[in-house]
Amino acid sequence: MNTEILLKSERCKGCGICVSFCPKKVLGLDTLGHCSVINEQACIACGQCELRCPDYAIFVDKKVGA
Amino acid sequence: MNTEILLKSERCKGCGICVSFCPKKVLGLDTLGHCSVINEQACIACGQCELRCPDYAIFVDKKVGA
Amino acid sequence: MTDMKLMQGNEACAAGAVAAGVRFFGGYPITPSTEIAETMAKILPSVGGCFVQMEDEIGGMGVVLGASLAGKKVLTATSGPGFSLKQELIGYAACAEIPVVIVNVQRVGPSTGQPTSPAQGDVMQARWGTHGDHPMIALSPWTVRETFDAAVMAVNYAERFRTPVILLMDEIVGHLRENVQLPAAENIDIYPRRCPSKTRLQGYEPYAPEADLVPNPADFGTGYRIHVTGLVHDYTGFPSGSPAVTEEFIDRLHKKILLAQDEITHYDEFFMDDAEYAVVSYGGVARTAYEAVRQARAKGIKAGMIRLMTIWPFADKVIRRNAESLKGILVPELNYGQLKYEVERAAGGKCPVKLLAKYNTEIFVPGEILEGIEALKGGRL
Amino acid sequence: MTDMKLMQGNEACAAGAVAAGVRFFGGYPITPSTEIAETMAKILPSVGGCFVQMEDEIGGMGVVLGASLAGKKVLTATSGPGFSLKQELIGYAACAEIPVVIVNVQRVGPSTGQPTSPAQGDVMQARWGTHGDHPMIALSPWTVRETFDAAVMAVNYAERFRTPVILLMDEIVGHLRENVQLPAAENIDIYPRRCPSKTRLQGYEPYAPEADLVPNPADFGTGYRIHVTGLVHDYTGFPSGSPAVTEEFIDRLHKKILLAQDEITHYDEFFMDDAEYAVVSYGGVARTAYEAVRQARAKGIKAGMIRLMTIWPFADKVIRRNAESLKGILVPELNYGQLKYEVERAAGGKCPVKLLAKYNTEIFVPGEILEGIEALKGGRL
Amino acid sequence: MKQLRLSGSGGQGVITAAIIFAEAAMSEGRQVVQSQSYGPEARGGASKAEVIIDDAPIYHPKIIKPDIVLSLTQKAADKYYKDLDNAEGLLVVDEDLVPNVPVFANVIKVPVTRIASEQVGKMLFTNIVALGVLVKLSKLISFESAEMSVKGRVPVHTIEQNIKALKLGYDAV
Amino acid sequence: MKQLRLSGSGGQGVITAAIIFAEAAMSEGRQVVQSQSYGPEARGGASKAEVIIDDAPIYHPKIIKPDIVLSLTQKAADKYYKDLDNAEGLLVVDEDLVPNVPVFANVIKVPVTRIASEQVGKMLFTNIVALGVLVKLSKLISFESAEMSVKGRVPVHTIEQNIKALKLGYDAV
Amino acid sequence: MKERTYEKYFRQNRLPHIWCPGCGNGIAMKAIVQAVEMRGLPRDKTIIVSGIGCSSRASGYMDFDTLHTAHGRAIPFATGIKLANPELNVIVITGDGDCTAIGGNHFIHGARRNIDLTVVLFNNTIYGMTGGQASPMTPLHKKATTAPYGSVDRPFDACNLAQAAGASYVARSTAFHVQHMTDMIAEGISCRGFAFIETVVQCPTAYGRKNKMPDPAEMMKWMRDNAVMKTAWDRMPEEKKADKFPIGVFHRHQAVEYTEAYSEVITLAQEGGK
Amino acid sequence: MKERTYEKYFRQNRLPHIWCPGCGNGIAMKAIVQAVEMRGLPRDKTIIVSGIGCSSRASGYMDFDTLHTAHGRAIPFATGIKLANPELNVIVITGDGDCTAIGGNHFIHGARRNIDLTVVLFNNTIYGMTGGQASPMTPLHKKATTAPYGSVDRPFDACNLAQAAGASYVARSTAFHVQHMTDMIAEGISCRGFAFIETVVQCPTAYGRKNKMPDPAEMMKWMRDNAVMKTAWDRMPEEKKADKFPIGVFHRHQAVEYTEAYSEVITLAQEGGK
Ligand SMILES: Cc1ncc(C[n+]2csc(CCOP(=O)(O)OP(=O)(O)O)c2C)c(N)n1
Ligand SMILES: Cc1ncc(C[n+]2csc(CCOP(=O)(O)OP(=O)(O)O)c2C)c(N)n1
Ligand code: SF4
Ligand code: SF4
Ligand code: SF4
Ligand code: SF4
Ligand code: SF4
Ligand code: SF4
Ligand SMILES: [Mg+2]
Ligand SMILES: [Mg+2]
Repeated sequence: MNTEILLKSERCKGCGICVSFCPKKVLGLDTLGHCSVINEQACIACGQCELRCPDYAIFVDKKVGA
Repeated sequence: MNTEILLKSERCKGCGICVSFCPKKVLGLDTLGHCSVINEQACIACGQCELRCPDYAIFVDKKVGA
Repeated sequence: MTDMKLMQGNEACAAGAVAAGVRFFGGYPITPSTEIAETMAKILPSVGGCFVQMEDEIGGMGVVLGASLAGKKVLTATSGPGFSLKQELIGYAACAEIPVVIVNVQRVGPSTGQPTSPAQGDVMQARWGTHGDHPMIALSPWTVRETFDAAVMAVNYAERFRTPVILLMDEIVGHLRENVQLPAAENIDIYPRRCPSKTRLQGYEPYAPEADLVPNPADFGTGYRIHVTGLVHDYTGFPSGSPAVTEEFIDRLHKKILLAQDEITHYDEFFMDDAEYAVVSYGGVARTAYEAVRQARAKGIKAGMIRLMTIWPFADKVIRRNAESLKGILVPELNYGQLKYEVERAAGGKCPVKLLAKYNTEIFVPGEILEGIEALKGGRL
Repeated sequence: MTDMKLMQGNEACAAGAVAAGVRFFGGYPITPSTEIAETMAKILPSVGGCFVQMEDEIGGMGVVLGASLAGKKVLTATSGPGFSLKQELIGYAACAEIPVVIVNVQRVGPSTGQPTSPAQGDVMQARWGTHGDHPMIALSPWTVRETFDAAVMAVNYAERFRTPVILLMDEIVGHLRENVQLPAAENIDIYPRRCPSKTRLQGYEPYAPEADLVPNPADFGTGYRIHVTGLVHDYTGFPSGSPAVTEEFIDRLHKKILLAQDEITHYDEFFMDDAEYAVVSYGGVARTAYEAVRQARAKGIKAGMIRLMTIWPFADKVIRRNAESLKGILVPELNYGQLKYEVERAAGGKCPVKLLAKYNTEIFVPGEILEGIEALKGGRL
Repeated sequence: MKQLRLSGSGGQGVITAAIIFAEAAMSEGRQVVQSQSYGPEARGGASKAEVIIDDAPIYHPKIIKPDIVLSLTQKAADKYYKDLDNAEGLLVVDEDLVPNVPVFANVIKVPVTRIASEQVGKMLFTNIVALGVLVKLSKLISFESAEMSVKGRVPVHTIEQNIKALKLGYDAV
Repeated sequence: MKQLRLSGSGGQGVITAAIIFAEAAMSEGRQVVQSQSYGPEARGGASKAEVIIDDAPIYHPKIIKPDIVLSLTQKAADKYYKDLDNAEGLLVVDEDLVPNVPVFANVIKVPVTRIASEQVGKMLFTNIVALGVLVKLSKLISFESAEMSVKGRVPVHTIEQNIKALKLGYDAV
Repeated sequence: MKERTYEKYFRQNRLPHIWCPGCGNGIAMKAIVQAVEMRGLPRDKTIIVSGIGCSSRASGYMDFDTLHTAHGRAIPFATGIKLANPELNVIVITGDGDCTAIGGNHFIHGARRNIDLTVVLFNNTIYGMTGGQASPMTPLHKKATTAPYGSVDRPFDACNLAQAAGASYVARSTAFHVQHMTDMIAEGISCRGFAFIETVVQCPTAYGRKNKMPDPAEMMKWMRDNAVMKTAWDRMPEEKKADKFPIGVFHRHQAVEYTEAYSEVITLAQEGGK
Repeated sequence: MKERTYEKYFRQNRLPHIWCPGCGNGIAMKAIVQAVEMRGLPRDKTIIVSGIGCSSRASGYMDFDTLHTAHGRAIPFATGIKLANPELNVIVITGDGDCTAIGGNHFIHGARRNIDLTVVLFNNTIYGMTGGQASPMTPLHKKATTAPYGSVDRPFDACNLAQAAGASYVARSTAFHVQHMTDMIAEGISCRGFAFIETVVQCPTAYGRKNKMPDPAEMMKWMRDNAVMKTAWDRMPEEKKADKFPIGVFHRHQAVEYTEAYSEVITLAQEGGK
């Protein structure tokens, strides 16, 4: 994996915006409605999730050196 | 004279608008500042004085039959 | 009587107003009064009336005054900050004698304060909020059912006295739901819009008072060509700078209501026959006070309660009469002390008047008031 | 002392404010207060200050509160209808503890009323005009010179207590010209803008009270990054819904002023040493009352006078102390009866308190008040 | 007199559940008062709804001593269980959302949110699942009254799912 | 104590004249109060200005019994002369604008408006002509004090005409 | 003398009006009654609503049902009247301060709702009633008692504002162009929706004196010389526009009127629709 | 993980914010701090002023001097701050109700004066805070708790209004177009004068639920599909414009800024000029 996904779960409200806008279906919501990474490998670090997360709860970087 | 000038002096406040806009110098202000007809013959019944008098104090008609 | 319903105070307020003939609502949303507007938005068009949401509370006040002049019975509703904004035009309504009911569902202030929490902090503002001398009628219900009745009454008084009437609710009752059985429509007394008693030709003067000191200005559009102004005016309705006219005018504004004061002073006395100590209470707080007084009785204290529904004009006589025979009065209020000043004044030194103030966003519990009664009795207040 | 000048009350008000350090005025013109704005428009830019005419009285209130937060001493001025409009933001100033002086040059109300005529009809509104619980300081000068002093004092109190202060003038004094000699600048005591006593790093809390219960929120732009809100807030300045915080907050708002009440209660006693009857009076009316009391003395009546400059907080103690030894109090007011209620309450039944109300656009003549004193003495009131 | 407190956070619908409960009790001829309080914030924050049921008129409108407290968040549980009677009082919590159950005599844990989410299909129905639980546990009203009341208060197109939620809750305890 | 009342209608400038009079008296070391009242209308309507002059501080700020009343309109004359002392009081009226002079012991008629209009050049100066008249008749202040005071209160470019008006008034009686 | 039929629309017993000599308000008031007459509005179904100001005193002189409201609030009151009884014709008379200062919000919201009012603004570019303070329509650098060094507050173009806010009809005229003014108002009355007419009027007292134009006739000549008909204005090169201003109809756009829109709500509600 | 430098502009101890799950306000707030960073505004000389509403809660989360005023009054307070100390940068955060309903008058007057403020309107087309009443920007026929039969009040185009009132800079963006939004705001900050940026944000709770769009992501996709860049918009045939709306910069016009204009007054006064 060459991306790093950081979820600040204390900030996440489970709105699903990141899930909807992720082009690679990397993200999902769990039963209790929180964002979770379900397919980290697929992430292309496009940043769509971070860009639109209204709660600053998800951050994605290309892994250093990757 | 073929015009009739009616001055309702209780309404006239002596603003001089009629005097200024009369093309024939028919009207004037007296010492105490009231409108007066000073040259009735010259009146051409153009209605400029009546049109702009803000106090509805002056009325001009062509004399009936004139 | 109609079916039993679970109804919120704010809904009951809207329902009461409509039952009393209100067909026009203009206002601006604000917590905790918003449900009144929302209910009106739903009901009014279905009875051919009109709901309009204005740009602010001032517009809300202006639009209902215009509609009232055009013949509709009208209501507006607000809370704290909005009530402050409406003050100028409340004075206009008083001066131009336009029937209107203003509901103020009180919340914690000052300023934005605690929008969702209960308080009774606008009691004095309801009387004195606008500039200049003016009378005021203000009613404060304590149950959901009484909120319905109070709304009917407020509309009737507004029409009868041609004056603004304040329906001074609080968040406790406004947001409370309880079971209520509303009266059937045919059992509701409705005061109709007053009409001119003369024609233009008979020398009709729109602001000439009738025997009850209330004038009958014609509704707009009915052919009377009247003039309405917020300047001091004479019977013709046109401005007058005459001292005599001004004096009579301001006097009449007050007297038309003071004349009827006994009739419009609504209150309950509970356990007062042999009471030595009385709790004077109003609005939602009175529910807790009642509980406390019952508990005091259970403990053998000769406690009673005077529950004021009519806040303004103030029930001077009721308080004075009772003060003569009481050993003390306790005034629990959800504020820093407001109506207490009136009670104290009315009591005229006949018995001590003590305030039990709470202003922390929470309502009283019966135990607190009970303690207050005991402390009053024990001279510890 | 400076040269003798013929000065109008409204001009003296503006001059006093500028002398006290006011450098920002925002407002909206309204008779009979307009000369205050006009004077400010002329003076302020010449001392590097700023005058701005806003779109309405609400904007006028908002703009001065903003300027105050940014470090300026500020003034706004209005009359009746404008005072009603400003009420919401007066509450904001009380809640967010922003120093501001609001001048209300009273005129006849309610509503547009009689814009050019004198009255004292906004006395209760000055205390209770905005929603929710809040304290209030209001000063009412009786001479042009005292108007200057009262303006200085009002600005100082606003700064010292971080609170709105009402300079409750009336048209009588506002439009009166008389000869005055103003104090030299170096003889004027100025209360400086309060400053934070800690740095951010030292754990500065903008709304933590000092010993006098007044907090020191930093001026904007000075690096403290504070938050100011009209919601109930804790010492950090951020909103809090906690009952404990709310209680302490509202209590502190009142106590910070009540603590200093004796010091800020300004009044004169004239001929009170052996007085049996007293006139309690304020504002322009006190000038006539003084004349009447002198005339009463000349007729052998033991009359005295208590002249209240501080209207709010009300001089309870002064009235109570005097009521003990008096046979009666007369309260002449240019209204339907307002401060009379407070005098009556404070007298607590110790002596009769009678109102002499005039509300016909004219001021009292000394003879009327003299008659009032005689009637009081004769038990005819 | 019986006193029920339903607590949670802003969007969880505890007020609706309380209203439905109160209405059902009313339909069975009882006196009820229903009230609520929001946190200082209108959005989010804590939310609390109360129902008092009695045969005589109810004056003081708030709960003094709850018989049952339902809490759908940890915060709510921590805050609101305290005045329950140690012997008689009952605390009902969401099994997932209240991980640290307060130390208390009578606690019932029900995964109401999970039931709503997994079995009804949307977390939106959590409050009705919880209502079902309360109907069963409180024994104050019949399932039928609750059912009627639900039907009257929810949007028409959601009635079916809501009734399902109510049943699931009722059957979960 | 001396009490002067100047009355007329909205645009006639009686207030300015009163202020100038008061200021001149002040400059001579007297105590003064100056007040005015407008009609109910801000524009037009009646206008009244008062000056009280004394050596002791003046409390009650309005005239009780005027010594002199100046009236520049019929309405003002009719309304304001009444409380003049029949023996001592003096009524001064505009000769043209007050055609029906009230029946009163001491009346002085001066064509102040005409003087302003014809001799100063504009009706605008009527008030200062009237002021000149009052200075002379009242004997309360010197012409020089009045002159100084006028200079301080009128727009710079009109000083000359105003002083001319003052003189014309002063000399007209 | 022929009868001046419009005189019947005045309350004769209240004339002469209180306005100063030469005040342009009288001219605009006459234009309104003449427009009412032209349009044949039934007198007892026509309501005149005004705010507070010299201009707003007009309502007192006009023989209809008339309402002199509070400063800035004429439009909400008028909205209430119209909504309560849509068969009434409601004409609002307001001043530049009344309409665009304290009443600015109601003004744009009236236009937004497109409620059927005819709003006539008497623009004297000053607060006349209170003695000459600057208004939001006082031209740059002109003097006022609250702008003793000349006004630095940019003025509104009220016509632009009305249009941007949604008015159906927007026009301007001047006290010099009396007949044109009457026509502009008459067309506004015909418009079903929010109609706004700015009438430029002279205030010799509070504005003229402070700005070296104390003579009302001079002020009207200034209007004559500087007002440019819209059609000519549109063809005028920018550099010639300085100090000039356009008059005429600026905007006509028929949209659903508010009381009509609300009648749809009533229909929906009564059908039990939700 | 690389540092997100804009995070320093948040009051970390006050996050998470109170906004509902999926509320667009968080996106707009981030755009503002990023624009502030882009423009390098000195933090201790930058003041955030807001009114009352969900949107106006933003001030509490931003680590500057911040002011949460009364409903509708942010602009007058901000005007006072700026006039009192012109070296401060003042950014106003407001809602569609706050700015165009109760605050409408202050809004147009701020624009008229051209005072140097950057006003960012969070437009969720509803009153969020009070639970979903119609605002003056609620689209026609949409539902709200006070418009249960669908709104019949025509909405404002706040950008048009700002321009007509005199703003120096007017732009619009959406919560979908995050980067564009940031740029629009940053340009507004650079503008010396009254800058107005409307940011369309989703309110799934109070607006979405009532109007069959309870999912915030769906609402953002609606923005993506219906917002049209100004340049494209201008070339778009009218019939295709229905339901679509333009974004981008609508207006740039540099005029004298108000505090600068006022400094002229000070100079004049101090020269003793009159
Ligand atoms: C709430 C309120 N604020 C201020 C005033 C004072 N006031 C009366 S009229 C007026 C301005 C009038 O200006 P405009 O609307 O232009 O009318 P004009 O007199 O110029 O015709 C003002 C400020 C008032 N009556 N009420
Ligand atoms: C004077 C006053 N009136 C009404 C309110 C109630 N109120 C608070 S926020 C709000 C509307 C907020 O709408 P908007 O500005 O669009 O902000 P949003 O919550 O949608 O972000 C209202 C009406 C208030 N606080 N003060
Ligand atoms: S967008 Fe943010 S808040 Fe929403 S689910 Fe994703 S991480 Fe959580
Ligand atoms: S960075 Fe792009 S691909 Fe990776 S999780 Fe976020 S949206 Fe999906
Ligand atoms: S225009 Fe009218 S008021 Fe003016 S002077 Fe002529 S007649 Fe008199
Ligand atoms: S009608 Fe014409 S010519 Fe005759 S007086 Fe009037 S303006 Fe002069
Ligand atoms: S002050 Fe101006 S607007 Fe008012 S009446 Fe006089 S001239 Fe007309
Ligand atoms: S109600 Fe709407 S605007 Fe308010 S926080 Fe929730 S989603 Fe955001
Ligand atoms: Mg004007
Ligand atoms: Mg919004």
